Amino acid sequence: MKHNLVLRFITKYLFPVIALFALYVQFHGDYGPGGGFQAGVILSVAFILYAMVFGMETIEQVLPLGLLRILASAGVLIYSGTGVITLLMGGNFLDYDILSLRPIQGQHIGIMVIELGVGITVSAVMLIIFYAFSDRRNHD
Amino acid sequence: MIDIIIGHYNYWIVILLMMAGFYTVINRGNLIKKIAGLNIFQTSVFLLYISIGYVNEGTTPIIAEGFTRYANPLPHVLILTAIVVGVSTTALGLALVVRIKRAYGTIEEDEIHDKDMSL
Amino acid sequence: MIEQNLCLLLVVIPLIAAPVTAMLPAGRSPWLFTLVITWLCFALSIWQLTIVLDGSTISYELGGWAPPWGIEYHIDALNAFVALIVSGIAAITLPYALRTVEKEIQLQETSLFYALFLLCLVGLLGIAQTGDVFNLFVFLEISSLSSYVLIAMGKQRRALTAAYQYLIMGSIGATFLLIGIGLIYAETGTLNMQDLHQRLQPILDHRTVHTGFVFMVVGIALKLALFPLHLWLPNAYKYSPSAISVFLSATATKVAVYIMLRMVFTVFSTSFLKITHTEFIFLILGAFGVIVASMAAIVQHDLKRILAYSSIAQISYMVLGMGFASTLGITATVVHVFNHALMKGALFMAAGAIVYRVGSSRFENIYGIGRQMPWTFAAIFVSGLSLIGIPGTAGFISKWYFMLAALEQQAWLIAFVILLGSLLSVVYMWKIFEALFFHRLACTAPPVTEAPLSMMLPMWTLVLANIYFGINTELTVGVAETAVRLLGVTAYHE
Amino acid sequence: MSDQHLLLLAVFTPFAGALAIVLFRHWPNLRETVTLVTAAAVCLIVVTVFMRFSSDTLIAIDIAEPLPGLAIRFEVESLGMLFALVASVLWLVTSIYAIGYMRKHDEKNQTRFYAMFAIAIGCTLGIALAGNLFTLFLWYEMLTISTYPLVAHAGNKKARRGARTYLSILLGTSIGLLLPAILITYTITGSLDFQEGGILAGKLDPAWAGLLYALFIFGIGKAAVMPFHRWLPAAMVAPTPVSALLHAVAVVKAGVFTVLKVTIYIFGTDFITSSGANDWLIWFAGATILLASLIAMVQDNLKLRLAYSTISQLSYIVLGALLATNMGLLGGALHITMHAFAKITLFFAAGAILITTDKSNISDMGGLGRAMPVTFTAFLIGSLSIIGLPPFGGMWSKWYLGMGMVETGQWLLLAVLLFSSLLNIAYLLPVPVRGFFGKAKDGTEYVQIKEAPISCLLAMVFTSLASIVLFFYPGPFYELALDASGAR
Amino acid sequence: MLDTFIDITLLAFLTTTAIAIIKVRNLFVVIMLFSIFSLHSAGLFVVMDAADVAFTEAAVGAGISTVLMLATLALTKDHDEKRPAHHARLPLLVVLITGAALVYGTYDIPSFGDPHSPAQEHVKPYYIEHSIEDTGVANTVTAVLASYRGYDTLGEVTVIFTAGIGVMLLIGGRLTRKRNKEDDR
Repeated sequence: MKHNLVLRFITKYLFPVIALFALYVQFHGDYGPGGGFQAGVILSVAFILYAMVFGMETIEQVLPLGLLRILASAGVLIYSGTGVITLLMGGNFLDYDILSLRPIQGQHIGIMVIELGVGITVSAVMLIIFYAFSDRRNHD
Repeated sequence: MIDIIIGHYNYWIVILLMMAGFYTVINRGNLIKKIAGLNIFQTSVFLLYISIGYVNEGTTPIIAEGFTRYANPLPHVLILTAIVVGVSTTALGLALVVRIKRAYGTIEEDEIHDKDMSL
Repeated sequence: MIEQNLCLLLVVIPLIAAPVTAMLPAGRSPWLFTLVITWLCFALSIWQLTIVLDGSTISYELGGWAPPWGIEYHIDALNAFVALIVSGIAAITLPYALRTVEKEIQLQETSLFYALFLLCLVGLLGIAQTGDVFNLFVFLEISSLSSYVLIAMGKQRRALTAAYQYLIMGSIGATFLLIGIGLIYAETGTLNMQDLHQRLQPILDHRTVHTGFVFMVVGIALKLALFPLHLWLPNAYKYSPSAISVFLSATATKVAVYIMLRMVFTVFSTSFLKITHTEFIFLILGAFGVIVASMAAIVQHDLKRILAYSSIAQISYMVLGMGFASTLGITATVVHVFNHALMKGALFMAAGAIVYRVGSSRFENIYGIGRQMPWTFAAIFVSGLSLIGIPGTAGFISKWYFMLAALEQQAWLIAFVILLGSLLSVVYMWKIFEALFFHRLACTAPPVTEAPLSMMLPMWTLVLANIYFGINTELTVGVAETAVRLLGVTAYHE
Repeated sequence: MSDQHLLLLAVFTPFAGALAIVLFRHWPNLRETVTLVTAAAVCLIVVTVFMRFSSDTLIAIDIAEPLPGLAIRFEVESLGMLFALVASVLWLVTSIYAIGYMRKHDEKNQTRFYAMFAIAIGCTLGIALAGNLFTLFLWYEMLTISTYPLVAHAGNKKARRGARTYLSILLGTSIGLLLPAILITYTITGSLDFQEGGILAGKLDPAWAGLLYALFIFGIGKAAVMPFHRWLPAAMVAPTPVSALLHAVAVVKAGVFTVLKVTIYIFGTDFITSSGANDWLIWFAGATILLASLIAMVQDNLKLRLAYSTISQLSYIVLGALLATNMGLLGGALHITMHAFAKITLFFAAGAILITTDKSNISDMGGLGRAMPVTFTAFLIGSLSIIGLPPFGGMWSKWYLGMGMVETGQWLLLAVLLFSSLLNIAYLLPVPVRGFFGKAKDGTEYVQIKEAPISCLLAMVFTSLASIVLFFYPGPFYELALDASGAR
Repeated sequence: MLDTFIDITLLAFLTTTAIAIIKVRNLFVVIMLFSIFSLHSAGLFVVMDAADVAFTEAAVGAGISTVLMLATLALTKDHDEKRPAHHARLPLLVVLITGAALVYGTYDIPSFGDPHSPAQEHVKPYYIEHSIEDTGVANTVTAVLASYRGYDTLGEVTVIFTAGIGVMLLIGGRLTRKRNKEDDR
């Protein structure tokens, strides 16, 4: 596929679109269907498409496995961290009301943050899995 | 009688799908196909849950003006989680399949078994 | 601050620690970090137990949403006891793990390995703590997924097939559990255990409820390796890395037993058992399990395999205890959950020590090894006696209660099966003793030395615990009786 | 030092000794000194306890309570005192004997031997001083397990097979029959304490008493009532000191001791007689006496012959218990002592012959007596005591057993008793006779053969003399037996 | 009515696909069929007013899972399933029993779409009525997912994370493993 001009052309322009759509899904979850998980999947798909067309190397330069590993962990930490913060602020675990003076606002912040955590972990893990399955060493 | 069918046909077909998936898991000797079967099995269970959450003349549970009857969001949430669990399981299972292929040179259960016994 | 969030921290601390461990550089730091975390959990679980020991319960609303709308942690003596067992075994396993893992796992994989270990711990603790059936399912999956991989880390290639088989069986089990939960949900509209109990009582005769119950039980039975669904267990325990065999054999199935108790007696009720006569099914399966598994253990020629099969037999004992559905019976089960964790932990540690030195656990490679590793052999010997149920050891206490429960109901046949089980265990344990000590050395075996201290200390801690809890049963029996009272199980009467 | 702690000391000193023995494994002399010192110490302690002991003051101590209402309790009463005395005294003697034996025979793994030996004695004392059935059972099982390595000592295939039979029968009966019997007793009475007049009376339906009693009698495999006697001959693969002490004194006597305890303190003689629990069981004991004696006659291997003789002699004691009369119990209790001293002499002699001449078959022993007069004289005395002729201790126990049978009008049993005594003559006396007056197969005279090592001789002489002394002065043992049987 | 019609059609599609999957032996086809299966079920989810689930199922089932299976197929390189040597009766029996049990179980399950079933009347109403004022989120699914049952979602993220680590350990990138052949029985 690497030398198919059309594919390369389309992908170049499709990539930002997909990424943007991912962000939309990520933050629009409150009003329409979607949320961190779906967003994460879509984002990873964008990268996977890019990798398929322009080769793994291009992606691995941007997102080396080590970084993905850290991102995956970071996502979980963001989520559980939110819970810990609510604890420290004297509420129950993941009780977002405490995060702001107005419970509703607190909920907004909380949901936003944890969905972010979900998104990061999911996309990172999806890419990790993709790397693993497309690993040269497994083709033998 | 007829209303029983109306009220249950959905469940029954879903059960049929479950059986198909379950059968593929436990009868097939090919490791990849087992995983595929497992996915079908789980997907049909998801259908069961969503059927439980469904309500006639209802809408997607996104609160909006002019709607009063919504589907039950809880099963949806549970299934979102279950789907994630399912794909995680699939990923691990397939990773194992790759490793098994590398170690045994086959992904057919019978052949693997023979290889283990022949040693 | 800490005390009111105690039951939550017990799960969340390892949950936060896992990703941190995954980011640590390979080497000894992941091990050290995990060690600290597990001991912290152990301390917390002890604290938690002291709180609920008097029969009180802790309720914690996650996200501040009251049940049944939110998820609730509902801790009573039983939860705390299981949590104690899990975290205690984890804490005792880690010092042991250091050397075996260095030998069996590649250096650059250690941080991920220990991260997975923590995740497995998170899963098991989460199951032990939660009061919400679906939350239970989620954490069950966390522990299962991590244990599949941990088992696959074994050195031999059959570890892979064992892990795959376990993955398929485990996923089927989980899916069955999911179906069961779904059907019950359709009938009640709730997922909170206490709430479920309330709303199920009036509709205990609904066929949908019965089916849901059956699917739950079958699903759990798969995790429990209850005869005849036990086929995944022997390979899984044999081929997994030593530390993992120790941890899983001592905790995973125990937690499954806990789930069974919870579902049967808290979510449903003793009366439901009586209505549906499920207790007979438990009795029959348990009885067959005891005999068949013990027989299977006798014909094995591999130390770890014998231990694995004996695990299946011991689990069947616990199921028998449930089948009695009486105070004595459940007490026996709960006590045995604890004691069996002690004895199997010690036995698998000893087996791991032998594998560590010899590189194999098959008899023809380890004949007479006991004369070269006397302390390890002594450990196997004492905990073996405990497994048989010689008075003065923990095993005797559980056997005693099982027998009392059987005699109380004049279940002579079951009593006979229990005794027969002990006799069979004498046979296979003595097969081990003779092979390891009185048999002439394996011709191929190079001379070996005693296992390192870091493995010997945890092993002997458990061995001595086997004796201590055979002499002093205040903790085990005390907790068990409180837990059983809270399960709403009543003493047997004609 | 208070009396209760003396009990603990008595039980746990052997374990400490075992530890010391293991520590000094590299210096044989030191190791064996330790053995002797420990044996002497234990003997001393037990005697001290005996001095302070009187049947009306209770010496008891609980060390733990594993199960509700079931403490691990030590307590001394007449019967246990008697057993403890016999065991500890004979341990001292046997250790002296063993040292000579093991060195002459240069056995392997002597450290393991001495250590396990000490532990076995500790368990025996535990049984003797057990304060309730639960504790007794605990030590009973420990004794089985701790003696296993001694039986399997040689480590070769034959030894392992013998040890396997030994273990499977003893553990099998104890787990399969004794444990349920205990559990049933506990479920019925809610207690396992030893009480004058028993705890079952009035609680157990007499119809079932026979069955439960049978569970006990057969469950106590150490008493070797047929058909559960096979372990005793099987255990003869062990070195002679082991056979001597354990399978003439400690283990087997632990068995019959337990039978007596159960009879007196769990069932109570009155309950047994009233419920007729013993009606048919006595015939098992009687049959065992005769059959074992008959089998003994055809054994050519000396140790095996002694083993079967032991089986029949044990059933005397069991019979004494089953009669459930004061006289019977008295005879049984006395027989524990008398048979112990006599039988151990015989085993000592057999061992001495084995290590000096390497002969274990009676048919090869012609003329040996002229070469080893002391050994064979000792053997003769032992035999006579077992046969029960005056002036030897064995006579008393048989006398009272006979009385018991007369009391209860069991004439048939009396006949069995007398006939078996004749059989004793028939299978025991030929050995010394052949030894003194017979000839070797090849007619050679044994000039080069000397007596066994001095330590062995000392042991033999002591025990054989004791058999005689016990006739004229049964003293303490008689008193204790009298108390225990309630014949006073 | 239209709902019901679409519903039935999709169910029919699903059934045929499932049966086809059992029959077909070419793994590539199997995977494709599976992809179709989960697409159809996604459609069915839409019909049953579960937009989020449909979205996710489409992305995961038809997307990720399929890709993973194809990747595995590419790695393992044998595209045809061998005909199993044994024709096991037992699996069929087990499956039939399971199915029978389930049908038995549906006997007094609330009928499909019944607005007065327990599931519709116990916990659900609270979510519908209070999610706005509690969380200010119009999409109750998100509200429940992220707030009411946020802890489940934390568990879900942990599961994904576990899978990531697991795959890394098993076939993960830069670390290949040597396994010792001896004592492989």
